[in-house]
Amino acid sequence: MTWIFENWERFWEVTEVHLRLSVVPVLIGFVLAIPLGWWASRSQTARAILFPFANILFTIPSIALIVITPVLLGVKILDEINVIVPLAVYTLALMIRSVADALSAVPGNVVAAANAMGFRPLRRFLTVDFPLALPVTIAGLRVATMSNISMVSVGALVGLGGYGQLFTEGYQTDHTEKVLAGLIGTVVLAVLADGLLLLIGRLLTPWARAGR
Amino acid sequence: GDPLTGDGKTDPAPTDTIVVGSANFPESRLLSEIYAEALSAKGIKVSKKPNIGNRELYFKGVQDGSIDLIPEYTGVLLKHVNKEAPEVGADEVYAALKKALPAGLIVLDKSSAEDKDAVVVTKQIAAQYSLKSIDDLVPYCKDLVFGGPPEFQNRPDGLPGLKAKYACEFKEFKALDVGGPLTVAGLKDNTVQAADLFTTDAAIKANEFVVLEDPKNVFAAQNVLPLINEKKASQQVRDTLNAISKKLDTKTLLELNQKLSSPDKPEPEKVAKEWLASAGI
Amino acid sequence: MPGYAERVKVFGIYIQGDPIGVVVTTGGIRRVIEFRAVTKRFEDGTIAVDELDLTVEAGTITVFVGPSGCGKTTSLRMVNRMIDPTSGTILVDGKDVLTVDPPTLRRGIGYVIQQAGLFPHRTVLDNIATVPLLSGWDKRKARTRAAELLEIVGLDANFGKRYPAQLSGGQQQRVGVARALAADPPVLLMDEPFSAVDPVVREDLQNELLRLQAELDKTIVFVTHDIDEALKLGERVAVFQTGGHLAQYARPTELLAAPANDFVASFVGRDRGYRTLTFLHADVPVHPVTTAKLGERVTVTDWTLVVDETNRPKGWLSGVDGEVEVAEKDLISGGSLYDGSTLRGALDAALSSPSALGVVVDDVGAVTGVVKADDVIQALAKARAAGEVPK
Amino acid sequence: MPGYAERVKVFGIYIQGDPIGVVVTTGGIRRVIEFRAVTKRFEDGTIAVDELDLTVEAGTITVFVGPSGCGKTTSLRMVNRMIDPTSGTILVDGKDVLTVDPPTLRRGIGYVIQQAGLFPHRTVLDNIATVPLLSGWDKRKARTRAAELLEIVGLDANFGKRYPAQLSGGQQQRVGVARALAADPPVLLMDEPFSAVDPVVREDLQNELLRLQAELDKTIVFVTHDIDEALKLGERVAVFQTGGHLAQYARPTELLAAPANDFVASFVGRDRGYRTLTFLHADVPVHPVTTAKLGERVTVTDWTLVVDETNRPKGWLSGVDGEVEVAEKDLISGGSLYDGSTLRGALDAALSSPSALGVVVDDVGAVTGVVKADDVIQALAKARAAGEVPK
Amino acid sequence: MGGWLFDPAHWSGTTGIPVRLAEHLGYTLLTLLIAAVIAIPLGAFVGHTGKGGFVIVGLSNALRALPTTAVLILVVLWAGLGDFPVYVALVLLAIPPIMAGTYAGVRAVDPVTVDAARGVGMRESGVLLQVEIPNALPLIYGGFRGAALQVVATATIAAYTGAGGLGRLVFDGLALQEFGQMLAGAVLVALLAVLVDLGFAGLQRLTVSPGLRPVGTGGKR
Ligand SMILES: Nc1ncnc2c1ncn2[C@@H]1O[C@H](COP(=O)(O)OP(=O)(O)OP(=O)(O)O)[C@@H](O)[C@H]1O
Ligand SMILES: Nc1ncnc2c1ncn2[C@@H]1O[C@H](COP(=O)(O)OP(=O)(O)OP(=O)(O)O)[C@@H](O)[C@H]1O
Ligand SMILES: [Mg+2]
Ligand SMILES: [Mg+2]
Repeated sequence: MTWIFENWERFWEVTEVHLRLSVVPVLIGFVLAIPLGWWASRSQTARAILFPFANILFTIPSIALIVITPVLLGVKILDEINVIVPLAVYTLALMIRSVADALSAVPGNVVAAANAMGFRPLRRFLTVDFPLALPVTIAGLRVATMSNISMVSVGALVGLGGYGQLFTEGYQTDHTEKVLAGLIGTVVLAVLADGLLLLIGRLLTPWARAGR
Repeated sequence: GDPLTGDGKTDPAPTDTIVVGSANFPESRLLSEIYAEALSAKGIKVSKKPNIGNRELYFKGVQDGSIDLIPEYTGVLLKHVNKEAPEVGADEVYAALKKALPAGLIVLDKSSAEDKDAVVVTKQIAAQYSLKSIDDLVPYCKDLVFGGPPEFQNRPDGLPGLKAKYACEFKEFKALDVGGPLTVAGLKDNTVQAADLFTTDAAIKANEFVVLEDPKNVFAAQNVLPLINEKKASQQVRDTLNAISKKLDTKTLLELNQKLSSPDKPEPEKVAKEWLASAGI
Repeated sequence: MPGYAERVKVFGIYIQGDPIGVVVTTGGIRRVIEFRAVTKRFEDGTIAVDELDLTVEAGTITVFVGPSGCGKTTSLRMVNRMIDPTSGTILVDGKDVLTVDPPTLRRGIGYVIQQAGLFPHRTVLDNIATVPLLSGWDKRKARTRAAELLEIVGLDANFGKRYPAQLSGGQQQRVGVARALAADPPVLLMDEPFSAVDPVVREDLQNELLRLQAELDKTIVFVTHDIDEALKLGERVAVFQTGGHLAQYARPTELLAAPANDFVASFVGRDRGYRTLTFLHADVPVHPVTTAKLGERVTVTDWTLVVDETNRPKGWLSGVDGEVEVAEKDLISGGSLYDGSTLRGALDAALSSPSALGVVVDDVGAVTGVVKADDVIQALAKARAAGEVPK
Repeated sequence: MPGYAERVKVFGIYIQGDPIGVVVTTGGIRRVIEFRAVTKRFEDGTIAVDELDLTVEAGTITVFVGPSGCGKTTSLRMVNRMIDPTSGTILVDGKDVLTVDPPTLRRGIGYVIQQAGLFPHRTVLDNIATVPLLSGWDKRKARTRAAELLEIVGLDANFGKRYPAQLSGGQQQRVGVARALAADPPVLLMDEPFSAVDPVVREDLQNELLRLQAELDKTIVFVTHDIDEALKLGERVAVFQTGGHLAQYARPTELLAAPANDFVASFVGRDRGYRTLTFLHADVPVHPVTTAKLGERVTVTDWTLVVDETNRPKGWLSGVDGEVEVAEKDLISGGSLYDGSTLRGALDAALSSPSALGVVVDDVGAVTGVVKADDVIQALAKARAAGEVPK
Repeated sequence: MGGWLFDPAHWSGTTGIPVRLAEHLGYTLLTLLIAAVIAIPLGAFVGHTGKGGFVIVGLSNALRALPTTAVLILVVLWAGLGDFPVYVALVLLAIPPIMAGTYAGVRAVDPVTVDAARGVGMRESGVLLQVEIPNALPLIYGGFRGAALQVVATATIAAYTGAGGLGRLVFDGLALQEFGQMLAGAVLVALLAVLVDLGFAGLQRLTVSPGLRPVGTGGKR
């Protein structure tokens, strides 16, 4: 802990990077997962294509994906894109399933009621299906955010990676405290992010706590 | 670059920020801190990008402009840009390196500080086989396990070099890390009997490891020097960095490394500042 | 908010709001929903509805009844195009529904489904306001309308802010009905709306629906598999047979008196004769009865009805010898009371009375006389002779 | 496997298997379940059962009935210690249930819950064999017993291999009953076991239960909120009032004739008089009737009953002038038939008949004569006079 | 990449692909076994009693946030090299999904079914072992297979501490800038993940009661 206080500036610097590298991919992955998850919730074919694909994406070791991305994208080697893209891909892989499951779990009679009242598809999706899918979606988002925050560290392999920097340095100089500092930072960040998502979820779904 | 200096002159405006990178091992990190602190003390804007993996990675970074300046070693850098380069002596290597670098990249003056790869064994092994140089090792190579960074298997100044020049083929190669804690630990617990470490590694002294001599010069000269993007190398920058190289010798480097790994684990930035102050730069 | 509920009470049928959608009621008997040779065959080959020909009259409740899987739901859902028929035509007010864009069509047709199907994420008020908002009403107007409907279906205004999960099953059903009524659609489709609630609440809801229908004069198609519910609610009842076949389409009395085939007869079930009496209005002679008040000393020779100060029945004294003082403890509790409505009530009052005399009471519950079972039997015979009971 | 089902038919009451658990029936009337001043107050302060005193007699079906939330389930579940009372004592065959370890107690008491509560991961046969296996029977014996029970509850042997999800609601209920019967417990607790199935299947299940009870002679406590079901199944009925209060505990006829208070009267509902007839066995005179066969030429002066070759009723011909040929098309379909069982059937036959004459048929459906409504009324009066109808 | 992968030289010897595959599979299976032994009883117990659910969910989320590399490094720094740090890191990774799946599975068992289990006289252990767990199996497998995928993918980092497994290909390829080798490693890992998942899917089919399979419209009432 003392390391954090003595080197506050550096700690804050890696924290900032870590935060950016975890939030941006989650947002991108999540936004992309919504239409794909929707598709998967409606079509058996889409499921058959998307789910195995997402599974395989998820099984590619993050180390390999992060190192290969710069080669594939051809952008500057130290660009944060090189971490953001693979992490967004992981989030997408996780969230397609979450979103699809959440949408499939919307009670059939509610959907039928919406149709019967004359909702058109887009409006129904935005005002009925999606809000009702939120609790499950947010639960998925929490998991995705957690694993993202933990995975950012791998970016240290390519000179990025927030707290991952502290792990590498601490390791090489046999400096336990530095590694611990990174670990604590990661966990605190994760707990805060989790709490924030929980809070957002509660604010967005007041009905979920009504009754019982 | 600065849009106001669009005439392509080599001398860049002093307002340009210099991005100082480092490889992901402590000595590189320290050297980059020394460069960065010295430059910023001269009023030059500096930003740091530490721990950028290995050479294969950061060299691309220097080429694509992600970073502008990074500490380097003459021999390995030469081998990196020209695999077949035959030079081994310090000055030949330096001269060859200057020629071999791609356009836009230059190296400044080399320091006398050298940190080269070396075959290292424990005191016990050295005593058991009475080893002093790699030559003494040759009869036992086939019984021993060698540890080093994964790339050591393919590098011309790695296993291929040892085989070519000493006819030494080890029983097995174990991929560890780049002269880091893994390699040290491997030696200590006898997982490997010989390993590739860097000569300035504080662990050598601390663990009483024995550095074997390299009479056939498999490992080329490895003088520390700055690799820099030519566009960023203003006169002031050159002067500052050259001044550092003048003061930096192998002994200093060893001391600094020992300081870094001392029990209170000072930050490289702090060690760099102290040294700069004591060296009067 | 005193306004609306009162107006309803005072003016009878008065509903605010613009009629919307494609269908507009104009009063008078008009054929509102017509099924013409409608068949629905699902992809897997199931024939859910088989050549259905049926006309639902405007301003009435028509009930579709039948065993599970006989095609009731399918028939209903073809009206608002939740399902499209394989062949045949469905006309709403003479217009083929297939020519209308489904969302537009549906906004003009209220739909109430089993277990209400409320939106769990919206408050009760917002649930009710859904269709008006979809149809482009402004928010304030839609809310006012929703609050009015809350009262119409008998819920307190403070329910408006709750979420569906905070309501009981019966309350949810009421909200479901209010939501379907919100845009004042002339047609209401109700698919087993009350099947999830317990029998007591269910009876309440049925009575509410009859009251509402009397006030609002909608064309209602109501699906159930409970024949009692069908007979109670339906002006006409369509009995479906497994295989999507319409077995009989008739008024409840006809169904009871003359089931078209064995299937209908067994589906309508036992007590057909007794239940027929429900639909016959009484013309039974009311006989005088000896009454006595509590505490009086009377000579009881035959069955004597004991009443209170306001002439309400308390119980019977059977014939005893000599003079007695009328005491609570000697009373034999009486059967059900007859309020002058149907023959069924009259017969039951007579059958359930220990004296075999059914007590007749007026609006305020005061005794006006007694009826006898024999008279009911004769009234039935008279009604039969007059052709009031279908053959 | 022809063995068992046949034996059941031939020998009437014959059930294999060892009686187990703490309670053993010994035949004869004995008090099996006693509630003594039992109160249950939940942590949140709800009083679910309030000072309940009640004795369930051995070998009978006792029904707990009442509106939702009145404490029926809570009372039932205290018997097998799914819930423990706050105060008071429950004795099963004189033994305080609180002194018995719950799992042991429960293995000796069959428990059937709403929606069956079958184990979805076990086959039907394994579901039924659960309690025997828990009680340490060997596997083969438990399976054989399960297969027998499958037949007893009227399911084909090939259902044994299916999983619960592959059964209809009614079939699941039967399996639930079979599971509860498996270890031949002398006591059965049934909590709204038939509420999830449709009315037709429900009636089947009720009849099955009555048949089973006649054969097996268990002590059954049955919970329902349907008063009709209660009156049909219960030898005694306990009517609970909201607040966990026992309003009346009596035989169905008493309940109909003399409800203890207004709550019971309104809960028992309308048609009390008519329904009382269900419990009265007929002693109505059967009158001769003029019959005619299809195709015959007859002179019809009064209502004539047309029958087929085997003397089964086809319909009525009303009085016409002169001689006619009896043709199918002229027939007026007849009302319900009377098989000689209860007064209710006799009255309904008369009321539903277009001729006001209820057709009486024998076991094979052949016409034996007609009954008149008047006669039923008189039979009722006679039964009353004889004290058969409680006051 | 194809070149590297299909070069016969890379398919033999003590550092050949089959050896690496076997090592990788070894890490994966032992990790899953240890994690299951820890996580399933915990999740099942908490799911059964209904107490501490908040702790379980919070704990699994916190564990998910632990960077595997950091855990690995810390344990190496404390306990030295070897397989132990690898197992610690991987087991910590595998616990959250298995525990969450078990917990959710047990919780999701229809309360009516659980009530029936007590009603027929099962003891609490019977309720858990004979009813709740068998019914929770589909969700337990869900969590377990999720964990398996992650472990297969992450066992790569064993190579970080000099140990074997397919991570060797990735790390060596990275160090040598041999993208062929690295890609071969990544592809083999993905392939192994798919195979492992198929294996567990088969196991699931064998061990989960057919009564719990989603039934088509044909079977269900
Ligand atoms: N989408 C569908 N695909 C195939 N068959 C269907 C579909 N929907 C309904 N069916 C079948 O069509 C028949 C009629 O179904 P429908 O839902 O109309 O019956 P119902 O009378 O409403 O029954 P219930 O009383 O059970 O609601 C049934 O056999 C049913 O299984
Ligand atoms: N575990 C509990 N905690 C608190 N209150 C309870 C609990 N279980 C039941 N109650 C309350 O006790 C009362 C009686 O419940 P019980 O389930 O016995 O009613 P019931 O007669 O079976 O009703 P239903 O017909 O709805 O099944 C109700 O008010 C109910 O809300
Ligand atoms: Mg239906
Ligand atoms: Mg209950």
